[in-house]
This record gives sequence, C-alpha cells and structure tokens, in this order.
Amino acid sequence: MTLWFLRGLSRGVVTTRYPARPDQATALLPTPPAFRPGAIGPEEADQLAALCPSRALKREGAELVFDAGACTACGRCEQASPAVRESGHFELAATSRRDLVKRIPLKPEAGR
Amino acid sequence: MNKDQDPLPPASTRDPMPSGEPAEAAIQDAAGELRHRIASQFGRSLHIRTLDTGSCAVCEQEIRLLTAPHYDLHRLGFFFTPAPRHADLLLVTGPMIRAFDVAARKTYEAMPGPKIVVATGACALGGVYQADAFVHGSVGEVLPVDVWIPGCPPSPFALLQGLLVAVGRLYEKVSSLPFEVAG
Amino acid sequence: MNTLIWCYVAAGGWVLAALLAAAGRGGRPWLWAGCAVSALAGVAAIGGGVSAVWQGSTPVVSAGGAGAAAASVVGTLQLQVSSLAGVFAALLGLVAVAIACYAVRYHEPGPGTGLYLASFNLAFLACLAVLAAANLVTFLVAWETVALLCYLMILRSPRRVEVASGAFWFLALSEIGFVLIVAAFVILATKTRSVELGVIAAHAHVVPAGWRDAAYLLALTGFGFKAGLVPLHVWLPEAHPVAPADGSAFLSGLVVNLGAYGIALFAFRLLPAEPAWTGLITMGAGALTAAIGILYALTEHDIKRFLAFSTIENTGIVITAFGAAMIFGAYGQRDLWAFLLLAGLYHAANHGTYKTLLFLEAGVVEHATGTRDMDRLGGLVHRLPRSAIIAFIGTLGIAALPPFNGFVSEWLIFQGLFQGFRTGSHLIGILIVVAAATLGLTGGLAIYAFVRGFGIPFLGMPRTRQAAEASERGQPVLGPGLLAVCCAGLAIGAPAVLLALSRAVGSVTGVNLRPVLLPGNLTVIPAHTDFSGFSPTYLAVFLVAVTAVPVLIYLAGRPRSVSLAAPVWDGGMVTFKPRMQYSAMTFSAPTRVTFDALYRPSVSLRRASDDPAGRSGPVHYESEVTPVFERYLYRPVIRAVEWLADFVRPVQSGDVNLYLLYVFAVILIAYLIGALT
Amino acid sequence: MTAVLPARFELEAAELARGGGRLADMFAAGQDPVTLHLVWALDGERRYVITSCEISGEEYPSLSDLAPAAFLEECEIYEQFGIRPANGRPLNRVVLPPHAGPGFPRLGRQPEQEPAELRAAHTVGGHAFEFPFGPVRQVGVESLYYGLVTSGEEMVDLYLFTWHKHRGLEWRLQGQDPRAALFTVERAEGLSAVAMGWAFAAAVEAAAGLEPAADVQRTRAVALELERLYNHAAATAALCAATGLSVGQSAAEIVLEKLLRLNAAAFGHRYLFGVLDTGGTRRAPDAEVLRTELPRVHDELRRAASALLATNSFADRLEATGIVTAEQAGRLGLVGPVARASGIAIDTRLTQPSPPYASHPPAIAVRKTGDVLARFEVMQDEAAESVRLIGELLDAGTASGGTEPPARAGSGLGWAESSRGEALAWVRLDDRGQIARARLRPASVRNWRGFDDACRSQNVFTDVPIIEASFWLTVAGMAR
Repeated sequence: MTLWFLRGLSRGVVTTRYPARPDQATALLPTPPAFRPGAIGPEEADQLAALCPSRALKREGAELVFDAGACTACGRCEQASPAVRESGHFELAATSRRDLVKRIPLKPEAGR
Repeated sequence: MNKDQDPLPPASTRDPMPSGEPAEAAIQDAAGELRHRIASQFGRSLHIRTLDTGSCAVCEQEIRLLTAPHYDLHRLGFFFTPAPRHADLLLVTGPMIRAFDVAARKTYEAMPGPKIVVATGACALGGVYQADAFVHGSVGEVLPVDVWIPGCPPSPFALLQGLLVAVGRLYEKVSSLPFEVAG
Repeated sequence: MNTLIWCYVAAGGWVLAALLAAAGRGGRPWLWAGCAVSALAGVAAIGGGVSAVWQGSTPVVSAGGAGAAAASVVGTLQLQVSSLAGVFAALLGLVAVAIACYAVRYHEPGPGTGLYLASFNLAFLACLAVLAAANLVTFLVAWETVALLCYLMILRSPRRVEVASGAFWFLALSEIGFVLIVAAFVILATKTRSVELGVIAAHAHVVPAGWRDAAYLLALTGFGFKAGLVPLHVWLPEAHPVAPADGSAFLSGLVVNLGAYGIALFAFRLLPAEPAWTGLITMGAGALTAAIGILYALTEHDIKRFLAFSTIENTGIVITAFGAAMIFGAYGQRDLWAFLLLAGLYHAANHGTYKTLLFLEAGVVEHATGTRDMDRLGGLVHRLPRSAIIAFIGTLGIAALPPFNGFVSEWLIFQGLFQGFRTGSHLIGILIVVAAATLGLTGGLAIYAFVRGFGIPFLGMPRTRQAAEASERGQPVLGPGLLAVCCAGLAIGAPAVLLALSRAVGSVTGVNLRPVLLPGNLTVIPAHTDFSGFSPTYLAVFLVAVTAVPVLIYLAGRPRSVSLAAPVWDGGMVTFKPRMQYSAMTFSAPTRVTFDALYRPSVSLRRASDDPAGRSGPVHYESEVTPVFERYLYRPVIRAVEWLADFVRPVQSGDVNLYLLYVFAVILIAYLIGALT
Repeated sequence: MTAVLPARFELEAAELARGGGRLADMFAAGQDPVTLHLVWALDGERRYVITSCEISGEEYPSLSDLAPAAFLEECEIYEQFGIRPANGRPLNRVVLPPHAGPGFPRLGRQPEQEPAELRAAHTVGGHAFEFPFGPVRQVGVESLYYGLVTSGEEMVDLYLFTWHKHRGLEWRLQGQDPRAALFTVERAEGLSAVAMGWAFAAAVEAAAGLEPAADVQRTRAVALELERLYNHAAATAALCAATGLSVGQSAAEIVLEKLLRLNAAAFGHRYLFGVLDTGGTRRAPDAEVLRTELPRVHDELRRAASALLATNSFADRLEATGIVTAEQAGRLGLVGPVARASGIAIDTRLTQPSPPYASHPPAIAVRKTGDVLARFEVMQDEAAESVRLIGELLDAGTASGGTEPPARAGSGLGWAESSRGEALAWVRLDDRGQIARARLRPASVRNWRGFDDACRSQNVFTDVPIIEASFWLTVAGMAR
C-alpha cells in the first residue's frame, strides 16, 4: 500500500475543476452542429435531413427543425454543407424535451 | 428459459415525446417544483441508481468514469448506490427495450419519493432507434423523465452538468441556445 | 402436605388414566377422560416434586413395613423421594401435563391410540418410580420398565421399517446401558453390604477407592447411554423421528434427563467424594457431547433429527456442569461444587421444558404439512401463526437468548466454569476454561442452528404446496402454550426457582448457597460476590420495555412521514421463486466447509450444463454427511456380534430333547453345588 | 463460399471439423428454403471457408454434436427461422424475449407451436439454491440476469439470460443502405465500434468487390489498436474494482481517461465512432498527437499493471480463479484474450491476416494457465504490442477517404480482431446494393458461452465479478 500511496502523491491532482472553472478537455468533445440561418435552401435541407443517421434533422415548411436531443454529433451534415459548423456546445442537459428542438429559418425560395 | 420469466405486460401507451403540449407543460411544472424540493432537501448529497435499457455499453463506460479521478463525482456530493431503495435519482440509458418494461417500472417504483429520472444519451432521447416491436425508442415512453442529457455518448462533463441541473445547482442553458452561427 | 401422598396420588392417577385409555380402546370420551386424569396426576407429581424440593428428602418407606424390609433385602419395594429427585419429579409432572393436554387433540381415537396412551401413562408412573426408588432393586426394575414402555411407544406405527430399526437402536443401547448400571450398583451393594441407596451413600467411604471409581465410571457410561453422551448417543437421532410427537417429546424432555439424574445420583449422592480425574472425564465427555451434538444438528434438515441432536448438545451442557462441580468438590471448593450442581439441574429443567415444547410443535408442523423436511417447508408463520409464536419462544429459550430460560441457566454454568482458577491447580483451571470455551462455541453454533431451525420452516416463502396450504385448525395449542409460559416463568421467576433449587442442593450437599446466591432485591450472584451478578427479572422487564421504544417512536413519527409501499427489491426480475431462497442445507454450508474433517461430506451433482455444448438446464446437488460414529464405531461392533452369534447358534438347535438335556444338566450341577457346600 | 447438398452437409462439416477447421460462426438466411451458412476458420491455411446448405423442412442434422460451439447458434436459428437440429435435445433461449409472440418481427418464419420439451427448464434440486442476480445489477454495468446456483459457498452452476437487451439489429439492417447501416453497426457493441464497423465494412467491400487503399486500411488499423488499448485499460480498471482495490482502479481509470481523450484528439471521438466508412474511412488520425502522447500514456498503464501484480491482495485473487482449460476454449469456440490465455493461439490479425496486418504482423501473447491472471497478462502484453503497431502504421502513412462501393448484388464475409477477439460480419446485398441479410457476430457472442464454465470451475460466488471483468464482454454485443 505504501507503494500506491507514493504513486498517488507523485501523480498529484488530475481532477477537473468543472463546473467551478471551465476545463479545456471539453474542447476535444464532438458537439452538435450549428446552422447559419437563411443560408440553407429547402432541397439542401432535405438532403441534410436524408443524410442524418439519427433523424435529428427535418424540414417543416421554411424551417429546418433540428432536434439536438436526437443528434449524435456525427458530423455528416457539417461535411455536407458549408452553412453548417460545429457549435461547440457540450452543456446540453434540458429539463424539457422540447427545449432541445430548434427551428432554423431556411433560405427563402428564389423568385418569390 | 421462457418457463422462468412470465410474458411481459403490453407496453405503456403514452404518446411519443415532443407532442401532447398541455400534458407536457403540466409535467414540466411538476418537475420544476420537484427539483426545487430536491435541491432544498438533498442538494448536496444525492444517491444515483443507473438503469441500462439496451444501451451499447458506451454510456455505461462513461457513467463508470464519473467516479474516476478525472471527474470524481463524490466531490459534488453525488454517490452511486446499487439499491434503488436508497436512490434519489435514476440515470437511464438506452432506447427502453420492451422486454425491459417490468424491470424499469419495478426499479422506478422501488425508489422512495421525491425521485428524479434522467434520460442519458441519444438512444434514450429517441435518436438512434425508432419505436418498434423491440424498443419504445425513448425512455420518456415508460418513465416520467425530468432531465434529458443528449450526446452519443454524453461525455462525463455533459453528465456532470446534467446531474447538477437535475438537482437545481446549475441552470440549464440549452433552451436559450439558438444553434445558429453568424457569418 | 406430605410429598409421598402427592406421589401416591400421581401414581394412582396414572394407573387410572392407563386403565381408562386401555379400557376405552381409544374412544373419544375415554380419550378425553384418560388425558384429563393423566394431566391431574401430572399436577400432583409437580406438587410432590416441589414439596420434596422444599421440605427435603422424605423418609424411606417400605411396602410391607420396615420389618419386611429388614427381613428380605432383595424383594421389597422401598420408596424415598430425595430432594434431588424432587427436581426431576416436578419436571416429570410438567411434561406429563403438557403431553396430556397435547395428546388429546393430537391422536386420532382408536384402539392403537388407547394402548399407546396406556403405555404412555405407565411410563410416567415408571419414571416416578425411578425417581422415588429408595433401593436399587426398585430403581433397576423401574428403570427397565421405563425402557420397555418407551420401546412400545416408539413402536406406535410398527409397519414402517425405519420405525422398527429406530426402536431397536433405542432398546439395544438402553439394555447395554442397563447392564453397566447393574454392574455399578452391584459393586457398591457388595462393598457396602446394602441395597438401600441411603445406606450406600452413608457407607460409600468404606468402599475401596478403585472399586468406587470403577462403579462411578460404569454408572457414567451406563446412564450416558440414556443421556446421549457421545459416542453413546446414536439412538436419539434414530428413535426420535420415528416416534409420535409426544413420544419423542417425552424421550427428549424426560427420559434423557433421567440419564442426567442417574449421573447426578452417583456423582453427588452416592459417591460424593470422587477424585478430580473422574470429574475431568465427566466434564470432557459433556463438553465433547455438546460440541458434537450441535455440529451434527447443523447438518440435519429433518426437524426431529435436528431437535434430537440439539438434545444431545443440551445434555452435554448439563453433564459438563456436573463434571466441573465434581472437580471443584474434589478441590474443596464446596460452594462452587454445590453451585454448579444447581446450575446443571436448572439447565436440565429448562431443557426439559423447551425441548418438549419444540418436539410438540414439530408434531404440529408434521401434522399440518405432512413432512418433517425443512427444505420442503417455509412461510409457515403465515399459515400457523399460533404455533409460530410458541415455537419462537421455545427457540429463543433453547438458543439461550434473554429473556427466556435457557439464557439464565447457561449463564450460570458459564459463571461457574469461569471460576476454574479457584481450583488452585493451573492445569485443571486451564482445562475447565477450555471446557467453557467449548461451551462458548457450542452456544454460538446453537444460535446459528436455531436461526436456521426456526427461519427455514417458518419464514420466507413456502417451498412446496403442502407448506403453502398448511392449516392449524384443530391442532393442539394448550400443551405447548403451557410450556411456553413456563419458559418465560423459569427466566423471569429465576430468583424463586434458584431459591427452591438452592434448598434442594442444600439438602444433597449440605451447602447453603442462598446467602451468597440471592442477596435479595431479585439479583443473582453466582459463586462469588466479587465476580459477577445480574437479575433475570429486571433484564426481562427491561427488554420488553426496550422493544416498546421503537414502537413508540414509530407511533410518534407516524403523522409526519408518508410511507410508500413497494415490493421487495428483486433486481427487476419478473417473478421471484421459492427456489431463490436459502434452504436448510445451504444455510449451514459454511460449517460444512469449515468442519468437513468431522463431517466427511459426500457430494453428488447432476447438471445439464456439463453437456459439451454448454447447454444450460436443470441442476441437482446433494451433499450428505457421513454418520461417523455409526459407520466407524457401531458397524464393526455389530459385525463382531453377528460373527459370534454364528458360533452360538448350534447350542440353540431347536431340538426339544437337547433342551431337556440342558435342564437336567443345570439341575444336576445345582444339586452338586448344594451338596458340596 | 461453397454450396453443399443437404445429403453431404453433415459429412462436409465433419470433414472440415476433423481437418482442424474451427466453426467460427453459423447462421441462416433467406426463407423457404432457409439456407444455413457455416463459417469455418482454417487457421492453418490462413483463410475462412463458408459452406452453405439449403434446408427444407423443420429440422437439419445437428452440428453441435460434432462442433459443440454451434449450440447457441442453433438456438438462435431456431428462434429466428423456426428450424431446429434433429437431435431433439432441449434448446436455450438466446436472443428473442419470452413475450415474442406470433406478430413479433423475425429474420425468417416464426417457429411452429414449439414442443414443450424443446426449452431447457431451469430447476434447482437438492441442497443448493439459486442466487438470483439481475437483470438490474451493480451500478454502471449492463443489464444481464445471472442464475447463480450455489450450495451456500461454492458455485454449483451458473446460467445467463442475455435476451433482455436484444434490439433486433440484424432485423433492422435488412433493406438498409450499407453506408447508412454502418451507423447502426457501430452501435451494436459500442466498446468495439471500430472492430465491428471494420468487419461490416470489409464484408460490404467483399460483396461489392472493392479493395480499399492501403493507407486507408492502416487508418482503420490505428483506430482498431487504439480501441484495443482503451478496452484493456478499462478491463484493468474493472478487475481492480472487482477485487476492491480502489487505488489500482483509480490508477487504471486515469490511464483509461487519458486514452479516451487521446482518441478524441486523434479521431474526434472518445470511442472512435464515425471513423469508419464503407469503402474507406471518414477521418484520418492526428499522427503527431499519437506519436507524442501514446507512449507516455502506455508507459503509465505498464507501470500501473506492474504495481498491481506486486500487490498481493490483487494478484492472489486473480491466480487460479475462473480457469478456462484449452479443451473448453477449443470445444466452445472461444476467441480473443480468453482463448489465448488458455493456450489457443488464434488471432485473426495473424491467422487470417487482412491488409494492413499482412505487412505489419503483430506478436501475439499466449499463456497456458487459463486463469484470470493469465488473461490479465495477455491483455497487458497486447496493449504494449498495439502501441508498437500504431507506431509502425503511422510511419507507413495513414489517410482518410475512400471509394463508394458500387451498388451490385453479392455477398461477402468481413472480420477484424476486436479487443475481445475475432469479430465477424457477413452481408448479402441485393441488386440495388441494399442489404438483404446482414449477420453480425461480435466476439462477445462467442465468449459469453465460456463464462459460465469459467465460473463453475471450483470458485466461490464472490469470484464471479472478477471473472466477468477478466472476460470484459458486453451484453450489447451478445444480444445485439
């Protein structure tokens, strides 16, 4: 046991200070996408929705509905569209399932 | 082996999650009130029982890591307990397999009130699996969920934040996040 | 009122009861009448015992007057209830009352029952005669009668082969014991030229030491067969299960105690000045018996065999106390000598009460469920609530837990043994403490064994349909209930009991323990004021009060807390099954592993999963304990006897002429001897 | 892939078994007639052979008699397709839950009204009792039901209910596009996402007749070895937890967390989800981070392991616990560290090498004793070997990207050596390139069947958690 005691002393503290202080290890985590409003056209939105493996994206009229709860941050949509980028949000706990559902306005139809 | 376990009762018939607005709202109010009671009662010492309803074993790994030196859940006053009798919070992973209805309900009913249910991971939130003969598709179908933690898997940081939100020691942010980027 | 009159009343009552039972051929009203008379006779016996204890030994009375007694030594019937015997007489009365109350409901009316109860009442009578015997002829005749009547009782349902064999074990071993007892008596009688116990006791000092010790050891062995000293105990686990419930209750509650009485008779009344080493042998035998008894009890799942082994353990404790007393006596510690005798008697009485109770309840369980196998019972506390409560009291008593009686007497015995250092000899002191330690182990294992013995049948889930559908309608309750009350009374009323016992012991040993033992105010101070003291009465009151506290707290806290009813947490299984609870044998598995040198368990295992494909399925696991003494001690003896019998057979050819020749030869020889002398 | 006539089916199998063939997997496909597929691993000849046979009617010649390893597959095939071995011995319930009625989705036809004697009943007789454990077990472990039959001290028998977590993945995959299906396959057994994903992707590529570029294959291998590393670290932590040595657990968990962060830094995901793609990989590793960090982290693991072996309270619990003999391992077809710890040197990286392992062969660790300690040592040696391999592979160059497999009919087998052992996948694509039938066989499917034997070999029931940790299997992989 003395062996383990000394090992522990020599290692020092590794514990994160989160939530008191931010932890830079969170920078490594994959995070859900964020969308540039009004930059995605309807058919591109449909493509994105079709691309999403966890059905987190769907188009409702002129809005792209993004369900952050269903999103697995796989990054497929970010690869597919320049208007989608990693959001960097990892603190996503919600007290209501509906708070995780986001609506992003799409690019208005051309020629209207 | 079927001799050993009785056929399970039919799955609960609550309508899927994001719909059903008024009932939803009522549940949320109740949940909020409950969270305040909990924060006042044991905001600094809370015992957690986990429940795997069909996860792919990765959420479990992340939950185990919560007690690892890097995260050390105990410093925040959270403790894991194997007995639901002593548990205040139920941490549920997986898409809620129908073969697991009985076990899930029993575990929930074995917990003394006030109790919190936290759904963990994209499966539990209805992401990966659609409802079908095998799974309900979301924990919300069977248990009254108070806090939802997205992610596949939710990292220990996300879990910490979720737990702190569940006991009202952090305010949840996501409702104010637009998931929109400028430029 | 005179002791002997009580005893005459009791004797008459039992004779009458026997006649009623026999004459009525077991008709319902006759049954009732017989049992009522028998119970009243029991009450009379209690009175006789108590008065003998209180007033000291009665004078010797001879049937046919003192003259006749002087005239022919051998032929007369001489009676005297010594205060030592009084203790056992009172116990006899109690057991008789309880059994009478029990038997009237337990037995179906019928001719078999009539004869059975007749022999039963005669057995009571014979026991009383043993206790009241003043000369050895009376004693031996009565003793033999007890053995024969018990044999008949065990043979209640002789069609089953194990009944016959169990009864035979009992009879064979009692006969061997009888021969040894006769030998012991003959030695004393020839050396003291008297057959009267009183005279023998008075002239014991003239007997040469060697003969004295020989006589004592013969008596110890002879009575040891009845008392169940290891390795002479084998008849108990064979005979008890096959006898009817009240029969085995009688065997354990009284007949075994008669063996203890016999040993006490020799050790304290007839040969009070035995050297220390005989005491050591006695104590060692007692301690060994106690430990072995309880260890075997832990491996039994037949309730009655289990109780039989626990009987062996309890007599072991009594004999240990007697042995230690003899040692102290030999070292001149007369206070401790008397005190340990007293403690031993107390424990004998306690054992008589709760063991009778437990056997009677075992009978109730067997009647209600049709099995004695613990592993086929379970959950009976819901089906047989009354029996459960009564059995629980008996269990607390036998597990020596306060506030019940087993605790008091075992505590006294321990206190006595802890005085070992007062012998002055270090070796002896150490040996006595070792015996105390053995009894400590025994006590611990006894609690373990009776947690099992009560918990497996009465608690948990029913393991079979019979257990689930058991009902106690029409089951006897009065007899066991009476004994349960006595279990409490013997503990709470301990000061009174000790007062009486100290008088009895005083008249045997001439030591007046009272001033030391009972300084008043209900406290008991065993042995020495500077050592320890306690009050069973206050303890009982205190414990009851303590149990009230949580109830009060619950009642006080009730309005503030809401209670949530949820099923037992079973890990989320769909159904919880009876096979998922500890069984009698698995509960005691740790001891089987620890003491396997003694048990030599043999395991047989059948499991579907041994199939090469790793298919899982049914499992059957048996772990049987080797009966060491039967196999390695008795079986060779039996073989030897059979071998000898082969040589004797020609003598008994069955040819009448040959037998006539024998008769002629005998007469001739007798005549020649007569002529020559 | 050779088709066999029903007449010669049993003969063929017997021949292969006698010729040292290892029955790696057995599954059924199609409906009336159902086709049985047997995957034989010819470890000597460094290849797999698939024999298939059309079964008409209810029964087929029992294979578990000549290759006992086939038993659980026979049970599964009965539950899914309703055909059963002809030997009439009772079967166990493997995947489908007891309430799976007529309307329940199956891969094939549902079984007819099943004969009562077809299910082995679990009854406990004599002086033993069943210690029920689960399905809701300790904190932070997967749901699983043990029936622990014990005489009070020692284990008499143990059986498992693994169907609680069956999610019907193979049923889900039918009709999906392989590329999208990979997302689900990764989540079949999350702790071996790369191995399972690689096996599946390789199967699809074999079916489509596609050969990914070497550097892409090396990327996959790097991910696979990283996965092996973190799994062995996690197993070490679990062993410490099972033996109650919390200091050792902390040490191992620190390494584990560092490895996971390294995964995230190198591939963008702590558990390497989303690395693979059919026909290639989605991401390439950050070689620099790996080169600098990995040796340091592994050194920490190595020192932790040596300190553990120097701690008696740990090492003594491992020695002679949960022994799996070579005979058992071979008979039940165990794979991975469990098999290697009992002296069976099978490792698909060596015995059925696919690129890049053909050019970067690993040195595999083997022990003879087959107890928990042997498994622990094998894992530590493998971890060291993985670090060496990663170095080699990075030097040889890695890349992401790949080519979309062409949409054409075909079938193929793919495999990868996960940290638990040989992971297999088999797919049949219809002419639109969609999945007609996909078979996933993670290593857990194989090794759970050795678990109860390991527990039964003269252990007391407090050893079970230790043995489970040393197997380091997932229920998700078994039930999928």
